[in-house]
Amino acid sequence: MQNKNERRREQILRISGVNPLKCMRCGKCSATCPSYDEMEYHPHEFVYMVETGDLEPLIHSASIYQCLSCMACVERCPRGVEPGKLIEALRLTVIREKDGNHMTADTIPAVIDDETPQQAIVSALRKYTK
Amino acid sequence: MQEITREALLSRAAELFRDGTVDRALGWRAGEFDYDVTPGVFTSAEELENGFVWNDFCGANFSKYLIRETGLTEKKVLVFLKPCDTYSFNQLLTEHRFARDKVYAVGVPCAGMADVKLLRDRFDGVTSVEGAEGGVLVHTLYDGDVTLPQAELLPDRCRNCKSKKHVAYDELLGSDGEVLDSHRFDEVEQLERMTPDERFAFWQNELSRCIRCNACRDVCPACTCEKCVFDNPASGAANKAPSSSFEEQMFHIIRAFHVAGRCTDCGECSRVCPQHIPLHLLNRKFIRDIDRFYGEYQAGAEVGSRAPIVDYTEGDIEPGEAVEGGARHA
Amino acid sequence: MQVTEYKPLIVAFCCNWCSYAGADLAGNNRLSYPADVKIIRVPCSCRVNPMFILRAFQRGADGVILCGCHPGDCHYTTGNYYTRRRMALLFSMLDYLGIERERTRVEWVSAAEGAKFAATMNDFVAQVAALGENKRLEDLRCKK
Amino acid sequence: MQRIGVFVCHCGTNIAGTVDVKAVAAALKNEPGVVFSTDYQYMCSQAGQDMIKEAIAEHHLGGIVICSCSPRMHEATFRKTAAAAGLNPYMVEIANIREQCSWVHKDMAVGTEKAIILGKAAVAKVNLNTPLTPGQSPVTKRALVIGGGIAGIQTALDIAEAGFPVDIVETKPTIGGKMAQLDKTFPTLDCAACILTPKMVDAGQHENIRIFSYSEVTAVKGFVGNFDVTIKRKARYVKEDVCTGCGLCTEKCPQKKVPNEFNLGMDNRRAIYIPFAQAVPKVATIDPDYCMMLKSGKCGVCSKVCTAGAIDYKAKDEYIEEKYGAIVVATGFNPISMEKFDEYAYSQSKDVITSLEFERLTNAAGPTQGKLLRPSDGEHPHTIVFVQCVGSRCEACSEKGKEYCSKICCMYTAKHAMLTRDKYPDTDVYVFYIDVRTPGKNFDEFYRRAVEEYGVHYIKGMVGKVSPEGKKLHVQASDLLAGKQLHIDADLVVLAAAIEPDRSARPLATMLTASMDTNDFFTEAHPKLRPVESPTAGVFLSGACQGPKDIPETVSQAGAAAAKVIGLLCKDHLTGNPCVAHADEMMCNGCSTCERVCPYGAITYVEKEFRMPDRTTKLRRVASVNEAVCQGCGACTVACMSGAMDLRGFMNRQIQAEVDAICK
Repeated sequence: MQNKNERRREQILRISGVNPLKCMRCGKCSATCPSYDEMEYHPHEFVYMVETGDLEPLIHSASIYQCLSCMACVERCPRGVEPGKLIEALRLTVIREKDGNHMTADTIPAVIDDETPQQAIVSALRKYTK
Repeated sequence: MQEITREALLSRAAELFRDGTVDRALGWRAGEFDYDVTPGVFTSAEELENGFVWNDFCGANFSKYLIRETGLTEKKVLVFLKPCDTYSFNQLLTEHRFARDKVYAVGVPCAGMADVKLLRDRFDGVTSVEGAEGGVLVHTLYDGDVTLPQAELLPDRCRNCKSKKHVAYDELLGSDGEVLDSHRFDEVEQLERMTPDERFAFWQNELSRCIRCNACRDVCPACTCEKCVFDNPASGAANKAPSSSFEEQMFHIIRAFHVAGRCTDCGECSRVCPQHIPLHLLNRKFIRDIDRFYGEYQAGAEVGSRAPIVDYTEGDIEPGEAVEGGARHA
Repeated sequence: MQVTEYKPLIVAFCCNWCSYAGADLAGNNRLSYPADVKIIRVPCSCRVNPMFILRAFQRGADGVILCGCHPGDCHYTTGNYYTRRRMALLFSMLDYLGIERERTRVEWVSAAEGAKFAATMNDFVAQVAALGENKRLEDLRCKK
Repeated sequence: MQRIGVFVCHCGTNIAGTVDVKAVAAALKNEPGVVFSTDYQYMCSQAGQDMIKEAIAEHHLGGIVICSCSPRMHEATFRKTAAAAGLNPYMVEIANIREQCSWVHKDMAVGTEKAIILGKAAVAKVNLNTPLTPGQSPVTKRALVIGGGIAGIQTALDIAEAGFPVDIVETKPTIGGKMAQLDKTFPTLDCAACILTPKMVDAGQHENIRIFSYSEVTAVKGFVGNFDVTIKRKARYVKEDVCTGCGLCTEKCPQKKVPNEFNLGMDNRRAIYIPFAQAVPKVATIDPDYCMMLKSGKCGVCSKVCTAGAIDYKAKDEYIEEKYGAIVVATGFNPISMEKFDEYAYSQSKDVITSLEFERLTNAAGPTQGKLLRPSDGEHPHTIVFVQCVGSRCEACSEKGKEYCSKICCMYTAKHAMLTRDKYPDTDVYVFYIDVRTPGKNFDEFYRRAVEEYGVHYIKGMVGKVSPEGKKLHVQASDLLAGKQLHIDADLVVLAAAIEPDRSARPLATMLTASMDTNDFFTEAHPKLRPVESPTAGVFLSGACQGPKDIPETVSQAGAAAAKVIGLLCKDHLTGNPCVAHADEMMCNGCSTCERVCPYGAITYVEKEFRMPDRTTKLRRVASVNEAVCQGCGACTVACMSGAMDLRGFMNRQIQAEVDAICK
């Protein structure tokens, strides 16, 4: 179990190319995040929890789908940690493991309403077409 | 076949002599045979007309001769530079070895220069050689007349040409090429993959043939010291003749170390070695290590660049980490 | 036939400001290391010419170690940075020529690291002793 | 071959306990050159030294080897002994048979054998020693201080007080620097002007201090004790010695629309101006970019109103040359540009300001006479957000900011927050921080007061975005401890901008051949033990040019730099270390390789004519080592391919002789 978690963590770090140890815990990622209020875990928590290997809660959290992957956190992070890429890597890991996606590209139009930000639509199409 | 003809070079040279820009020219001169073309100094257009040679055997790099020739005249010295020669030219300028304004450099494209050794290995009794459609026509005493594709006669340095681009010239005849992705480090890597015992045996076999003729040193455009340490009694390393296996190694290690970061990999050392020692493999090892440890660096690519061996960063790799061909940092 | 224990000959170049002082400190604290180590004092590790190292091997040294201030602490600010590059390249070249790389080492020893100096020397002597005599670079004429 | 004497010390039983000293003396007697060899109980004692002196005289010794303790202990002692006996002190070599032999080996046979080898190496070396004489160079007893901020002023005052003339070169029309722009100073809250301006006046009136304001250093030649410096005195179009500083011209000048740099462009000044009331020298300066007389020849008002007749429209830049013994760099810092931080809307809204601008807004001499008003509409702000670490502590490769901590921001932000709450209790003040760093006397107490007594809201988190919305600034931030995203409608946002070295520092470092780090801060000679000296001899560092610093630290460093300068200027002559590099001109290629590795800029190149073996002459470029500057590290000797560069006292042949002796 320990090993599986560790392997998964390494995979996430490898896919994302992120080094969570560079984080100085300033919280600018979460300050920037437009989905903050929707998310259970926030960008800075993703970084910290991946650093400590606390992956289970993240994997089972809806937060990995609520990230719009707008990459504002990546852009603003003063240390170049790139939390957005980390979240994306987590999501990919989950998809690979479960062999299934949260939703498919076909189902996207049904969930779009006038309130949906355009960025979310674009990123959803990008994410769920894989 | 070379892109530019002898006539084109001659007519340009004649113009430069005529308008008084230059009063001497460094060019190739015929030797005993067609294939042993040697460097020469020409002091008039007529001399050039009679003695100048331009063919597939014009391998010699003239950069080094500029140090002497620029000191002998008030005017400029005309020099023909192939792409790889221009790197040596720049490196010498970086080291302030001659004044740039005393030189008129004419860039000449190069399609690769044939290796005399390969020719000799292949045929017995070569009488003459001439350029021919699609390669080289060789007349021999015993093997008849044979036309060879030029590629078959190219030495390693041309097969693995690092650049067809001229990095310095006053005027370029013909077209300029690009810096190439060569495989010049393949042999170095092959050696690195051997065991230490195999490597030792390889170099023992190669270096034990050294007769300390100093041809490598004399031709090397990086070896331009007023007096070489190996000739200087005060250096404590003076040693003019080989008397033990060690001294051959000492000479070649130190020579390679002295040109490290300055060697442009022109390959002249291996070309002139009468014992066919692949000396360029020593220089390329340093170039390869420098690239791997400290980032890509091509000596002579630009004038005034700082060679990695006289530079540092705070996070450089430790000597203990530079193991097994820098595998840990590959 | 008399069998004597093999004693390697080690030449240690120590910079005046850090490592030589570190060696002195090892002495002050009576931290022993084999007598096979002979120290040559140089102002800075960057004074060590590759020729000196080759010369030592030529004359029959079995190992050569260079000690200097830790990078960043050089008395002359930058000397050991150059040492580091030169020796990384030289050692890699010796390795390329098939000379056992365990015979050469660079170690950073500060003036306060007497214990590290002694430990380094103990370790290096053991490492070289395990390789046996240096035959690949020795000049036989220099043999007694 | 020298006539060498060998002296083996017992050091009581320290050496003799594990080394058979008699055997060592006997063995070394047979070494080439050795004519005398003996042993003694304590060589460093008076009796031992006398014995050495007698032996030198009696045996006409040309070199001596002392087998004793470490040269770090007694090399100087035995060199003096040799000198007293008429022998060149550099003909002494020490074989360290105590620390590096008797103390680390237990076995007598082993210790003796090693001691003999070490002795042989020393004999081999001394055989190749040559007498060395340290060079002497005179010291010009005048110091130059580059930069007239608090660092430069303090250094200049301390040097001047010790009795040496000092010149201050300042690029601005007045000295005072950044501190003159500040309002209050932490942690005691005394007003910056109150403590700075008396020092400025002292500097202006001190008989040993000359101030070259509106000037810059354009060339530096020479070396420690003997610098030749060219100073450009920019034309200020006002005769400095005539102007009385009455300020009438600055009131009458019709060109009113010049951004006032002293107030960071938040208000305007005239084309002829005195930066601030307490300026030193208090002299007007004409800004040639805006003066209509200088630009079009039409105006001349200032000239008409000036009763002293100080205006001179025809003034030209002047260059003066002066000699100095020491140079102090005090070029200071600047806040970095906020242009690249789009997320904070600095370029979009006038109400997003830097901390230095905030200082001016709260300063009684500032654009608002000290009333805290929004720059956009002049209204009183009620909600103020301070953002820490803007551009500090960024990733190394970041283009926006700096990798280091700017050090002063935590404290001045606490000061700003506290003063705001003190003066305007109706304001809400938020400080967003990553860490609060307050190491310093009374610093943490000060910060705690801001929180506990003044009710400043310190929030652990960062501001992600500032967006101007109507008259408000919408601040979106994280509160990491509460796990919330905050949305604050602020009236004013203050950015604690990172600080960087002044832009003049880099070209200055090149002129001085002083080294810098990647951030353009000057490097100190030793980070712990020589913090106010540059590795380049005779160049000293004062203030923020060496690294971010607050005022107390700057002043102490300024004093320390002054002490070092005074120590240097007290000497009439500098005695060099004779163990320096030397280039054999006949072998030098002039390739510049050695110059590149020299940390001190001691190597220059000269064109020299040489007679060649074939009787021709040849002009060659050869290296020349300035022996007063060279410290003798030897980096150049290895960089030199031809072996032309060698190090006296540690010559190639000497070291090789030691190697040979050890390996024999």
